[in-house]
Amino acid sequence: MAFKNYILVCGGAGCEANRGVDLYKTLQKELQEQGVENEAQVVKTGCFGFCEKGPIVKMLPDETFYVSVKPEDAKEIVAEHVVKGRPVARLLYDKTQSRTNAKLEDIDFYQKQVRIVLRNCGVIDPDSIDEYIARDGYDALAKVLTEMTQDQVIEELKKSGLRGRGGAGFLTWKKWMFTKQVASNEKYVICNADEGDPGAYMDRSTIEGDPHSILEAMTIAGRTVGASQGVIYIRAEYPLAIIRLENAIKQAKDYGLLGENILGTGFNFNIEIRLGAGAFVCGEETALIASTEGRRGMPIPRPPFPAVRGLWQKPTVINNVETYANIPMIVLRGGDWFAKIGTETSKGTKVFALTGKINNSGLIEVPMGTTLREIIYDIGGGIRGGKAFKAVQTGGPSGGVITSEYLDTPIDYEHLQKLGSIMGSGGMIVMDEDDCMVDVARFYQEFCVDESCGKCAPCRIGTRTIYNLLTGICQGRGTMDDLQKINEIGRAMQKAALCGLGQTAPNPVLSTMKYYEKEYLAHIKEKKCPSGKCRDLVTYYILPNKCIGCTVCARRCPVGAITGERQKIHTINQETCIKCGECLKACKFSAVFRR
Amino acid sequence: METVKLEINGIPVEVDKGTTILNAAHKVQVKIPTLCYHPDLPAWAACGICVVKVAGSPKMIRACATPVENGMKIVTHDPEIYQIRKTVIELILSTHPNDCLQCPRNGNCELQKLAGEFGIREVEFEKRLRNLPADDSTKSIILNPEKCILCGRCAIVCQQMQNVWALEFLGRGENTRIAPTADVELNDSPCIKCGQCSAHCPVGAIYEHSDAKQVYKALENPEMHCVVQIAPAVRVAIGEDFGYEPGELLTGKTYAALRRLGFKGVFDTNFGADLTIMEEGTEFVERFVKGHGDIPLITSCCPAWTDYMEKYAPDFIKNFSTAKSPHEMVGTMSKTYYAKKLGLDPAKIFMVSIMPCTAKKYEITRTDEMYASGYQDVDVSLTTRELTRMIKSAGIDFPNLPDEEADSILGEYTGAGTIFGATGGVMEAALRTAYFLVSGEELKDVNFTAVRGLDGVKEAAVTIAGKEIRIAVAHWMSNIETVLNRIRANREKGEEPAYHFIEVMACRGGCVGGGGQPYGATDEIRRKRAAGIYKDDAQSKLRCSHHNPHIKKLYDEFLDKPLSHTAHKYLHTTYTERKIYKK
Amino acid sequence: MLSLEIQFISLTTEIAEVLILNTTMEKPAADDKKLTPELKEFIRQWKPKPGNLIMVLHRVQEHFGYIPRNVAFEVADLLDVPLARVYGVVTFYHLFKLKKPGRFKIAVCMGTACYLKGGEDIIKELENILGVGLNAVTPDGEFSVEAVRCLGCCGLAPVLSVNGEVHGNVKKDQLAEIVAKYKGT
Amino acid sequence: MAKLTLEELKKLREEKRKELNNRRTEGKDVQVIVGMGTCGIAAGAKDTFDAFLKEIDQSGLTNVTIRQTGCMGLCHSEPTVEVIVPDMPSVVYGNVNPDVAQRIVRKHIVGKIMINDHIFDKPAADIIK
Repeated sequence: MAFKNYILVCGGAGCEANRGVDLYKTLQKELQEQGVENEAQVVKTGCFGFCEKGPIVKMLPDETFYVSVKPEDAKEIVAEHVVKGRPVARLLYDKTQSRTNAKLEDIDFYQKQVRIVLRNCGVIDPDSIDEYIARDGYDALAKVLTEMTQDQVIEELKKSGLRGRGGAGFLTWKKWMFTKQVASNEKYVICNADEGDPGAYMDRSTIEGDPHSILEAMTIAGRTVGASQGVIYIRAEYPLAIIRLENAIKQAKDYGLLGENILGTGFNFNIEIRLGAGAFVCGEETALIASTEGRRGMPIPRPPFPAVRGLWQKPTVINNVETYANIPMIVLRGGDWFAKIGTETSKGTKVFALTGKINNSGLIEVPMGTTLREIIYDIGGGIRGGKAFKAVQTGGPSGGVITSEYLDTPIDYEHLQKLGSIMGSGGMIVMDEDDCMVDVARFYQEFCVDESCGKCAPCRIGTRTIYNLLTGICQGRGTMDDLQKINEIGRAMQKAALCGLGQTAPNPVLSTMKYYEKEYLAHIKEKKCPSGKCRDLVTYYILPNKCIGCTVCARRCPVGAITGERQKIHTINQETCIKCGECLKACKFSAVFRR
Repeated sequence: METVKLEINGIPVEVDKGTTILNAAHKVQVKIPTLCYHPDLPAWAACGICVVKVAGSPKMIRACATPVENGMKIVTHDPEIYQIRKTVIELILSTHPNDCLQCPRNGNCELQKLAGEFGIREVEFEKRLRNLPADDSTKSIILNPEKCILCGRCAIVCQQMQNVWALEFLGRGENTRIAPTADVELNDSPCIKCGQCSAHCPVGAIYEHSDAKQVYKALENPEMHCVVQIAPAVRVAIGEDFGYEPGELLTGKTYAALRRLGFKGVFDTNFGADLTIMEEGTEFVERFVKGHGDIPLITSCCPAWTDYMEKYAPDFIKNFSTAKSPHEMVGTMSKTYYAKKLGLDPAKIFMVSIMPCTAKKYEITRTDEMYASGYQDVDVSLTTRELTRMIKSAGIDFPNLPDEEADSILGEYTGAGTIFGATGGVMEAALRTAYFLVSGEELKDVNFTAVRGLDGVKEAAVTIAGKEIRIAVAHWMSNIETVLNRIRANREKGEEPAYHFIEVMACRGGCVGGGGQPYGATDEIRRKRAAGIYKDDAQSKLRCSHHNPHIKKLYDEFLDKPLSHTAHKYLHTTYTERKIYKK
Repeated sequence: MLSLEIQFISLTTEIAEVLILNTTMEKPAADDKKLTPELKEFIRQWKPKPGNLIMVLHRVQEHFGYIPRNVAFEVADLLDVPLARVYGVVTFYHLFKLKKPGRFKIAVCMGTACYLKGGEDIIKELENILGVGLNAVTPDGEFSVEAVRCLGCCGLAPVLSVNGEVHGNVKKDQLAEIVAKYKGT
Repeated sequence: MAKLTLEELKKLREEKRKELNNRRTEGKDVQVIVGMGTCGIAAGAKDTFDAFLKEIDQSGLTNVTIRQTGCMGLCHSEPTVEVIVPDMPSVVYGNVNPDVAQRIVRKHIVGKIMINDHIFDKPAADIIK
């Protein structure tokens, strides 16, 4: 027999540290004492996020949400909620509005996530077109084909204020309108699924979880701009997504939702898949077109824009996966509905891949305007291992870092840009005190060295020159002059590189130089890496007064750099030491220290 | 044509719609620097030096690739733009050997010039060279990727302008390099040695394989009787390296310079051109009137074209004129007829041809027929560029030289011979003689203007003795495929060929725009050079090859008549199918 | 004959520098690989579709594990594409290989999350264990290690995959075990 | 499958919606939904899926449907599984290895008792209801 109530107690590290264990035990005790142990089960759960208000208790099935619950509150919860079925008002999250029954979806915290793009991800079987249809799938297409004119679709998009989710944030309705306006016997619709940012996988998950939403949106785009052929350009590294797409295309064709005479309306639209082959630059639309045409993915200058001259020289609409995933909802619920979500200039939601040194890494979708603090602490559950937050990196190799100072900045296109970062495709990487910002800049620069297509001189040579300068700094060879050079090259790249990749490649460096100047100076002037990441600048020592000669460090050292007899003070041979830090981790007496 | 009004540096300018900012700026005397842009080619937009500001945009845009728009306000030069351009140039220099003094482009390198203009005194960025070996396998052009700045011009020329696909970008990012197909040696690639890559390279990454050393050696050898000939296109371009306007006709000074260099016989390839017309024209009459052989007849003076045909279009081998190219004819005649007349041992004759061409270096050993005299008929072929350097290094004050005449025989030419240097010229010259050969009458007006000019494919129909002769003239290799395909389609359907006579030259504008000509050719320069050649023609007393008395004499004394047994022995060649990819 | 050795994803300074010096001139082993009838049929089907080259190369590489030189010539011929373009494309995209990789391809993720969580150490350790550097094949032909960008499992960082099988939350001391699991199978 | 007309699409939607909302068709009222994105599979979702199949088979349960779905967004606790049992609130379990799968079947589905430490909250308030 099922219980009447389930009391979920957050077992996340944050809540446990806050007497969560006591709370769990006390709740169990109270159930027994009040004789209702058969009415409710207490369950310890994984982190709910929202650690700032821990410990958290969630009551099921009514989804009442209590915050800052202390063991002393257990008695009242059981007496009131379990026995009498009345929520304990004082423990509810939002007391000011004096809700009598604060349910999950009423709570701002959970409003922080709004699922439009990911509406079906984790809900439906991605291999089943029927389940997609059951969740209003292809209803938007039916509406566009039978009830709306091309201009009306564009008008809805205009009202919605939807901007491209691939990075630059160009207004989607404009792209569509430009493409529609060009007279041509053939036009194309392209879906950019060449998600290449290291640390970003929103598009992969969207396609894997809800492939039909992309097909539907592309067909809508085809109808709107007057195209009959669509192409999905997807990374070959995403085999599962490709399989699911292939399956979805087949299902849609079988149902007559793709192909000739769709839904009997006389509209024809086909979609084919083209694979990338490991080139980040192919996310740039002109490079993507070159690659789709079977050529080297080297960008060409715009104008002409693809809307005028794109694939096979024909007008082409290119949007990325996330942008398309929004379209059916906008068509169904109207642009006005969509425009209510988000900020003044940035409408709707944004999907982020929240990763790095965060407790709850994962895929999240939040309304534009959500602050970084909410994302990191409320949804992400804070920094892993109780370490100190240092920075969050958005926009991948084209973006920048945001410091703790700006955690309360609402996330939208404009604010991020003002901070020297960008929205990008949605990678959000959290860094903690162990991460060296010079090293992080070097990592991104190295990515750009690898991924530069090599066509334009500023990017091809600039990325490598900056990378080598950063490496020098990380190895203790840096000079103040180097910073000047990096600045100079960075500026030249921003202005003179041909495509977005090159123009933004200096961003992670310039942004870290701006916000973490001290760290750079420490590397250059003091030859020290404050976070200890840059091995060449770190030395490990054994403190004679603390070492008891337990030999653990010597045994753990992979290169035999530590010598010393049992119960005698040990020493590290600096010549041999490879600075792996194993001794520091091994020593239980704080005798090893890093400088 | 719709026009667009805009402002460049505050100066109002009105240009045709579609004009790029770079070209619009030229109209108001503003020069925007660039390294990768070349007017022959679509803007590749690689170097990033031509960036300019447009009012209202935080970005800078590439002037080479951006068309103007109404109301644009453009700033082409300010301190910020200067600094950015300078940084980019320094970055490029940081990966460049900067060994200007030993570089074949010393003095006319676009990168060197830019570095000079920007006053670059030191490159503060770390030097990174790639240590890539040079490829001299063709002995015509040398590819030195070490110096390459990856502007892309050569690959675009090779692929788009010439449709040869010998060169391509390989690799990616900082490891990108220009390399022959599939990374073989250039000589094993489809390369036709036309040298257009070298003519378009802004730096010293692709240049002619120089044989000047051999020439010096021969000249200083007292045993050797050195003779020389100059191609038609050389005389209208050589002046560019001495401060003359393109197209200035400098035949007499060139002869004089060659004599001062030590050549004992100074001939003219134009004589060979007249001879070629006699053979080729007669060949045409044989095929067209008498039905002996395949129609259309296709000219074969251009060695890059014959190489292309042997690789890409071997189905046209039977259509090729078997007549050798003019400089080969002069070469053979110098070691046979001329040697005999002067009582010289042909083994001691050293024949140098001065050509606007890099493929000629390949042609001189192309087949056994290039040794028809029993010796290598042309010992060395130098480009115009190599000759200029020789003249300069010999201390010859070229502009102030007196005009001299070529030596007789093998030196006298008609207007028909000289126009070989421009696209359409061979056709025009051939028609002048063919008219006579077919109809027995002389032309009243020898000018066939329909085949002149820079259109890629020129077509015309000429009626001779009541018969219509359909002709086509194609130049810059990518244009030939349409012509060939038309004939192929006729063949398949069993139709009469669309053309009877086809002239092909591999380079844009013909030999005046050859791969061995002075650097910097543009269509404007090609037109001027061609104009010089047509001026030479117009000034000539004799304008048809068959009127050249020395040609007549040569036949009377040595060759008998066109297509005679002797003529075949010395003046004709054969073609064989070659694999496009040798390895 | 020159060879191409440009396809690398450099990850550490040292490796990158070594590779830059080695970017040219290595004779590839002669091989006599030929297109199979199935591959020819695949090419025949794709030939009418413009822009087919990359799709065909994917299929070829799926079959051989790399793009053998002779096969590249055949592909150019059958698709009527200049060989220069085939090589231009093959060398541009990191996924295409001109040399045969190991029987087991170990791909270490170097996406940001994996980098921050020690992806670099994983590569170094693998190099130690296998005795060969990045993008080289062990003498027995069993293993090759490459660094790749983001396998899309950032939640499991650091991540590596062996012939597509993903291992998440990898620790240095598990690597020998992982390698042993595949070796000789 | 026949090509759909507009009307047929509507009809199909109604049918499937009923089916999805009310899974009691054919007496199967318990649903186990396994997240099978790349991330989930990499973390062992396939093994988990198999473990459920095996355990359900061995337990002789006939009222359970096992389905796959895409990523639920909880990458830090893959594999994730949503369990829907009548009269119980539906919950998402994280870090479900074959062992936990077995426990879920025995305790949650059969015993109606939730399992400690493996419940996660799908971080979404699905506003599109």
